[in-house]
Amino acid sequence: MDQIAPTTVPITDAERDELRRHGILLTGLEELYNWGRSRSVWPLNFGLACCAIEMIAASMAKFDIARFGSEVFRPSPRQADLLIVSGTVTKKMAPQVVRLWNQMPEPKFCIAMGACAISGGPFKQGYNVLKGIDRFIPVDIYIPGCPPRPEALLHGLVQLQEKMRGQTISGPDAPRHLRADLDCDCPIPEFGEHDLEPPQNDILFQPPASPVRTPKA
Amino acid sequence: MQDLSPGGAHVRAVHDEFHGDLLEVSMGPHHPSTHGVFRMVVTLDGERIVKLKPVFGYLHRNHEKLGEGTSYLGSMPYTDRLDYLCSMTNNWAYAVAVEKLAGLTVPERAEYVRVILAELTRLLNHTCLAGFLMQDCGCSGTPLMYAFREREKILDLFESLSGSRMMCNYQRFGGCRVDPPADWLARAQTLVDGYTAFLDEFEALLTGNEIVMARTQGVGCMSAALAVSAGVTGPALRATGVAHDLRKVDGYGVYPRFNFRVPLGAHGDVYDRYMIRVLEMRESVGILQQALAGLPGGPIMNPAAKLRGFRPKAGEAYGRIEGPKGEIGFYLISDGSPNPWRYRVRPPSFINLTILEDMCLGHTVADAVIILGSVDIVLGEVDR
Amino acid sequence: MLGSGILQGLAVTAKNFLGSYHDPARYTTVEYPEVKQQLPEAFRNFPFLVTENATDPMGTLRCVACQICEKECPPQCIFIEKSKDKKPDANGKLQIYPVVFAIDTSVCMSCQICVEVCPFDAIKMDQVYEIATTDRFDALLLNREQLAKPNEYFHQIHPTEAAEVDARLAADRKAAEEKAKAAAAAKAALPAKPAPAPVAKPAVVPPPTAPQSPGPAA
Amino acid sequence: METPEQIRDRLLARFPGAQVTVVVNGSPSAQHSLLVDAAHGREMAGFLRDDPVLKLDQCSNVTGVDWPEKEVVETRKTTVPDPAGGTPKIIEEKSKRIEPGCLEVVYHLFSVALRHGPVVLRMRTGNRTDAVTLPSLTPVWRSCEFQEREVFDLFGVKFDGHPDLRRILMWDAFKDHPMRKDYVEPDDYEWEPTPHGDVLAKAKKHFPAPAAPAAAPTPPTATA
Repeated sequence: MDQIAPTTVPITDAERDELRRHGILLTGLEELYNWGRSRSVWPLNFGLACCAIEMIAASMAKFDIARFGSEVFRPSPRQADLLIVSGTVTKKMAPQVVRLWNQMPEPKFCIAMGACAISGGPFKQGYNVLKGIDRFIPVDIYIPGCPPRPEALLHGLVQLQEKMRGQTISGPDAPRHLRADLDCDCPIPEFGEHDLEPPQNDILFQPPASPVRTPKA
Repeated sequence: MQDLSPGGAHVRAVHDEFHGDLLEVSMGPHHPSTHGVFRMVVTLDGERIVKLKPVFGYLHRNHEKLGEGTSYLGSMPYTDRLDYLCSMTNNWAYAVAVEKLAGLTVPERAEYVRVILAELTRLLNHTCLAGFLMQDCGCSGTPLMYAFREREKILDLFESLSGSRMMCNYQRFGGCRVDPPADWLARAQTLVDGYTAFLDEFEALLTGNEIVMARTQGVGCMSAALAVSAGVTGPALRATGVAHDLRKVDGYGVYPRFNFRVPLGAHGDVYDRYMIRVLEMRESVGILQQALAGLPGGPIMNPAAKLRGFRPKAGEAYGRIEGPKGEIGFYLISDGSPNPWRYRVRPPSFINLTILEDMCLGHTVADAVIILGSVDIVLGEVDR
Repeated sequence: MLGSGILQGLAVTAKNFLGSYHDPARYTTVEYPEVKQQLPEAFRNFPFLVTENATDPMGTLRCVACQICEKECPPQCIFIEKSKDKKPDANGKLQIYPVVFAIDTSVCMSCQICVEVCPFDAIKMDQVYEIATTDRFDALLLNREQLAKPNEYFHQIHPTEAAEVDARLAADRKAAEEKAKAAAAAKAALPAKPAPAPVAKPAVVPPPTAPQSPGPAA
Repeated sequence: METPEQIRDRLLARFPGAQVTVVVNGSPSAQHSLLVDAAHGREMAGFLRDDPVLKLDQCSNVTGVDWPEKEVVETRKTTVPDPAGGTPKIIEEKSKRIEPGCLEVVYHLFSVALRHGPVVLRMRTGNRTDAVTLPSLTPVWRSCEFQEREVFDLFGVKFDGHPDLRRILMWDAFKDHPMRKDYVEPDDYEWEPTPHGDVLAKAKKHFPAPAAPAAAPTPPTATA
């Protein structure tokens, strides 16, 4: 892997563009690899709540997610690259979402679409609502909104593509699936008597010190 | 008297027909054709269903408990998220319940605007449902694509009036939030004028299609007596031939002023449920034409209605309207405080699922998918 | 004839397919990042705070930290901390101001109730939607510096509403000035007293210090 | 349609020994309801369904309501005649008593055939802990099946005669009844930037002091 270590391209971008104009395309293996997979992200056909309707709308004629190479909504997690958590994750549903995530092969990505998937959103005070899917699985892109417009989902997808293009395929910043020292599976929570057990994955979910305010008079 | 209890004689007859090794299949909560996170535990004999147990709760987001904790106004945006395809009718049903509880009247113009928006919602919901149902039949893509093309047009109208595509939060107790301007009404008129042409085209695509007919006729029948006993409402009830449409029965709002018919089915199967919806859309177009033509001037809000500090006196009220999926009702108990003591939603999609097992028994597992699709559920409302 | 229904359906798809090449009603795709759909004026997505002066946004917030929106917000995603002191606002009047004004956009559902209940036209709905981020915690918690946007921006996104609000505020201000003038004139007749005390809502509440105020509030 | 009082009188005539009271609704909706005793609940429901004048063939809505115990302060005025023959004295006595709580199930009945309604039927349990059994009306109206399961799940009312009384919305291992007013939800308020009221109190438990911004080291799995 080290031989194809990227970044040392002894040619500037301007020169590359000049060559491209003459019909010569220069690229690195890493760049080609990232270009290929960022342009064919297959999402899981998985809708949870309101945001799922906007996700369907994004895949329909008006917004046409096919222009980004992501129209292939796969019903099976085994064939999907991207989990769009589109809606409220309840505590009853959370183990299933984690299981789906574990069933997806690497490299895989997760978009938390909408307020509910990010933090529980307007329903966060509910006893059966998980306060954010990032308590159990790692999330790459957060799209706030309730629900986000289909354009916002497309914008999030573009952000994800940019993130994928910036990834190296070796070294300490390499993605999970190219590293032997990481376990990609997330533990699945169990149904307890009052709550999920454990209520969150402490390795993944480490919020910064909450800016708890002073109580008011 | 016919035995209508669960597991009664009509169920046993089917159970006894089959003898073989039974296979239990769990469909959902992640299944591409369960319209969300719904789960059915199906027991199969070969490919025939001998038992079907629906499992709910995967989208139970505590709507009723949250409603007890927020003010009356604060629950209005939450009702948008119940049946997230039809936020306008949810808003209206909730407004009706609160208006009953507080004894508020609604100006005439607001009543007309509510009718216009509710009928647009009905068009939107039924069009999408037809698309989803065909998706379930295996007709992948095209009808849903056409349905969503029309949906976007209606959503553009909603967005330019209320500010949001899906979560309109538009109705208020005693009226509506924004007065629709003249150019909005002109755009709505253009859309309504063109909708019949779309329906003609949509029906040419689907209604006479032999494959659709073979797939849906005689599938998932329900009897009128069972449907009434099980509380089934909306198009699913009318497909069995029971003339029960709250727009006629209760005559709420200004519906008695409009001339429209209630389409009725004869068989109560999936095809009838699809046809009822198509015919209802045509009636809705007629209501919209009459409402847009007869829209009176005047205020849009009852000036007596308070936005903040709304405290109805102790008591209770049940208000219901005919939503696109059936009777959507809200039951509120007030103890005189700013928050309701009890806030209950009567969800049509949830109660229409009561006899899902009875409809599916004896059919193949592939039929269960379209039977579920034809009931027209939205999980946000089923589980709340 | 068996199959005629299928042929009819195929004719419809053919019509749509061919139509998509020349008929804009059948080709509805908006090629998003390059072409952006024009948002309707009413479109709302997340609140922002209106400031009168873009050069001094924190000094000219319309918000007076009355905390009504915080109380009415259904998902409770607004947090306000009142100031202990008073600072002059855009009109030079001494006002309480928010020391902390935070909105958690990871919770906000853009329901617009904060806008409806605000008596000072201080909080309005924004139209941004391209806000996808990789950080959930700090990036989605907007503080008052991020929330403050000038009135010109409000005019840009909601021109009709902004014009109405400006006219209303101008009328209020004029009425307040007239009243203050009248009160000052009345006081000038009496033994000397300093300038009129600032009042929160002069247009509605007649200042109690001037009972002999000649004209009613406009 | 008959008034609730008329229905009550007919029910009492038909079922001697039953208890039926009209609960007056103070709101402008004036939907008064009938409180029936649990022992005769199901027979009366069957009567309401089959009666040719009422024909309440559809039970539209089943609601559970929790009425916790509450302290009631009663003021009793007694008039004591003055022995001297003057004006009688009025003595006020204040007594506190605990009004027992109960769980209530409300049924909204309509007639599809005769197009009238609602008739509101209520049943109350003895208390909120052990005497929580009520007769199930699923044998009368099929629509009660899932809705009574929901009331069982969220309120803990046990329905006698229900064919399949299991939890419906929460998972089976769940122990609480979350729609009760005294339900305590699990505490998972780690990140609360805009807390109020109870949430503030809970968030403070996770961060007792205005915690120093100790930058949590991000694990490699979190940032792929």
